[in-house]
Amino acid sequence: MNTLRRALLAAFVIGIVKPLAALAAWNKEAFGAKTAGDALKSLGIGNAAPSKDLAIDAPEIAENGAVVPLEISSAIPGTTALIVVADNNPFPLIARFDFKEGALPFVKVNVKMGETSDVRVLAEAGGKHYVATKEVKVTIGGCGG
Amino acid sequence: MPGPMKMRATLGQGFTEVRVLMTHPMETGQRKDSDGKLVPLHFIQNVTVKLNGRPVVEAQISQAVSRNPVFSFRLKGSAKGDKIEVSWLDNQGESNSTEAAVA
Amino acid sequence: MACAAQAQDASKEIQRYRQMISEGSPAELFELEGETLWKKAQGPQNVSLEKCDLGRGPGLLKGAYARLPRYFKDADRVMDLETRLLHCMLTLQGRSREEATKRVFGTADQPSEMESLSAYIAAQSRGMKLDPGVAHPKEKQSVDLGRALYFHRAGAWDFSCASCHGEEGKRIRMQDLPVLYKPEHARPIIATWPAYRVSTSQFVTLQWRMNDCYRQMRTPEPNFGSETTVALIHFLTATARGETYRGPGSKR
Amino acid sequence: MNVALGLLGALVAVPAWAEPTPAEVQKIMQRDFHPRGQATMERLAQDGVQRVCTETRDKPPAEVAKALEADQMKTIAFPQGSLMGDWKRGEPIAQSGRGLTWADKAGEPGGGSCYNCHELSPKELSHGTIGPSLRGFGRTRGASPEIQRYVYGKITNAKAYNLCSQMPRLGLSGTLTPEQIKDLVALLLDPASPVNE
Repeated sequence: MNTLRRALLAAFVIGIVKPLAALAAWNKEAFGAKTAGDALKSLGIGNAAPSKDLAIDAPEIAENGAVVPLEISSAIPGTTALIVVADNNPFPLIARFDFKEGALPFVKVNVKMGETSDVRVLAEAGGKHYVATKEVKVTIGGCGG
Repeated sequence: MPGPMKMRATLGQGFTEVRVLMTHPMETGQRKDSDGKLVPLHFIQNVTVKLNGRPVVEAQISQAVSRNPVFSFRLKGSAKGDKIEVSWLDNQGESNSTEAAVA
Repeated sequence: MACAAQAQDASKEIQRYRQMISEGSPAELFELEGETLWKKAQGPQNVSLEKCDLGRGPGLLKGAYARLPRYFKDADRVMDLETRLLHCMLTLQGRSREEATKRVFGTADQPSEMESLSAYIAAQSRGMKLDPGVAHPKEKQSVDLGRALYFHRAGAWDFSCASCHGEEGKRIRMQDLPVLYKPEHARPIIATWPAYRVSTSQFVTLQWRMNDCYRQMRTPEPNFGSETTVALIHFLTATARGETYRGPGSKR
Repeated sequence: MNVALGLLGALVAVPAWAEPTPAEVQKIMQRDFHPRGQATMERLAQDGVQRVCTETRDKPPAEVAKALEADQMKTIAFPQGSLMGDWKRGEPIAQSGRGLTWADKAGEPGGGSCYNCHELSPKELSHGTIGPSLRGFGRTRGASPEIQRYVYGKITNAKAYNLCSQMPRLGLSGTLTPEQIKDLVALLLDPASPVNE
C-alpha cells in the first residue's frame, strides 16, 4: 500500500501520471495567474524550447483589441496540447487545447488583448514543451467619438 | 437561456474542418454597463469537440476569448456523415451544444 | 522615407487583420435569430412576417434584398429593407410605429429585431447581383436626393459625407475611407452590408450606418426609415449596382 | 456675406443633373430629422460657408472665398499674451474624438479629434490622413508669436484660412475652449512636445 502510494506520488511529481480530473476541469490557478510565468508554472511547464514547427498566424497590427484573430498549429510530431498566452493581458493565459486521437493540433480563434503584447503559443509533445512568439500591436480604430 | 450555436463540418483536403459559432457575452468582469455598474464575470470555460461520441478536442478557455466565440478545429480520419458534437460550459453553470454531420 | 514605408506596412497589416476577422465572423448567429423572428407571430394581429412582400411577392426572400431599395406602389414611396420591414410590421402585424421603432438599433447584449431580420433576409441574396430600382421616377428622385445629401454640408462641424468619403487614399485613424460616389469604391462596401461589427460585437445595418455617421457629423438625429436615410442608402446601392452580394459581412 | 453670396449666384453653373438645390435638401432634412440631446435642429440651417461649399463642391470662386474667409477671421477672438499652453494637456485633447454629438453630455469637455485626420506624435501609430501630417510641425517653424497666432486661429476657425477646408471650426462651434486650443498650440509648437521629437 505504502509502496504503491509512494510510487504513484513519485510518478506524479515527475509528471508521468496526470491527475485525470485536471484535463476536463478548468485550471483555476493557471487562468487566475497574473503573469505568464506563473500561469505556465501552474500548467506544469518549465522550460520550453523555441520551435519553427509551431506556427502563429496573427496580424502584426490589430485595429481592435477586442478581436485579435489567431490561427495556431503545430507540426511537431505527437503534439497533444496547444497553449495560448498573451504576456501583457491582466490574466495572461487565454486557452489550453488538448487534442486526442482524431484531431489535428490546429485552432483558429479570436481573442482579446488589452494592449500591445507578445503572444506565445506553447505545444506539448511527448512530455516536452515548445514555444513560438509573435508580437501583436493593438491600436485605436475609428473616430473615437 | 443560452443563445444559438451554429456549426459547419466540411471534408477538406486530408482533414475535416469544423467551424463553430457560439452566442456568449464572454464578460471579463471589467466592463461597466450603461448605468456604470460592473458587469459580472461571465464566460465559457470548457469547450469539447466529439467525433462520433468520442472527445477529440478538450479546450479550457479564459474570458479573453472574444465575445460570440468562433472556433475552427481540424479532424483527421473522419468521413462524410460522421457526427460532430460541440458543447460548452460556462462559469455560471450554463451550457449548450450543437451537432452536425460531416458534409 | 522610413516613416512612409512603416505607414504602408501598417496599412497592409490592417488589411490582413480585416481579412482575418471577416473569416471568423459570427454574423451567421444573427441570421439564425432573424429566421426565428421572421416566423414569429407578433403584434395585435398575432401574425408573423412571412407574408411580407419585400418586392418579389409575399414571403419571397430569395434575391429580395439584392433588389432594394426600390419603389413600392402600396406605400407610394421608395423603401430600403428596414423601412419595408417596418411597413410590414405596421400593416401586417398591426403594430404601432412607436412600438416597432422603439429599439431599432440594438446593443451587443440585446440585438434588435430589425438587425437580426436584416441578417436573415440579406443572407438570402448571397451570390446575386445588386440591382436596386432606378427606373421609376420616384426611384430616380431618390437617387438624386441621395447624391445631393452626400455632398451637403451641415451640422456643428460643417461636414458632408464627402468630408471623409471624398478623396481617395485617405484614412480616419487606421480606417481606410471609401469614396462612395465612385462605383469601384462603393461596390465592395455595399456588397457586404449589413455586417457584424467586431469592435462592438454588434450586428449593424445600413440604417444604423447612416444614423451613426450623422451622429459623428454633429447633426440632429435622422428619423429611422426617413426619405433622407433611404435616399442615401439608395444612392450608395445604385452606385454599387452590378456587384455580387456577399454579405452579411464583417466590419472593424 | 450677402454681397459674396450674390456674386456666387452669378458665377456658379447649375449642375447638369436634376439634383435638388441645397435649400431644398435643407428643407427635406429639417422634415426628416429630430433634435436629440444637445444636437438641436438649428444645426441643419446652413450658414454662408456651408452653403457656398455645398454649391461649389468645395471649390468656391476666389473672390467669394476671400470675402467669406475675411468674415470668418472676424469671428476669432485672439487672447492677449502667450498662446502656448501645456503640450502634456494637449496630447489627450488631440486624442479625444468626443464632443457635440447627441450622445455627448452638453458642457462636458470635448476633444479635438486631431489624430482622426492628422499624424502628430510619432508614438501614435493610429492616425488619419485626411489632413496633412503635423509631425515635426514646430521643428521647422519655431514658436514665434506669429506662428502661435496662426495655429490658434486655424484651430479656432479653419474656414478663416481655407473656406472649404474639411476641418471643423473647433473654437467657433464650441467644441474646444480657448484654454484647450492653447494646449493644442503647445502640442504643435513646444520643442519638448513629442510632435517635435
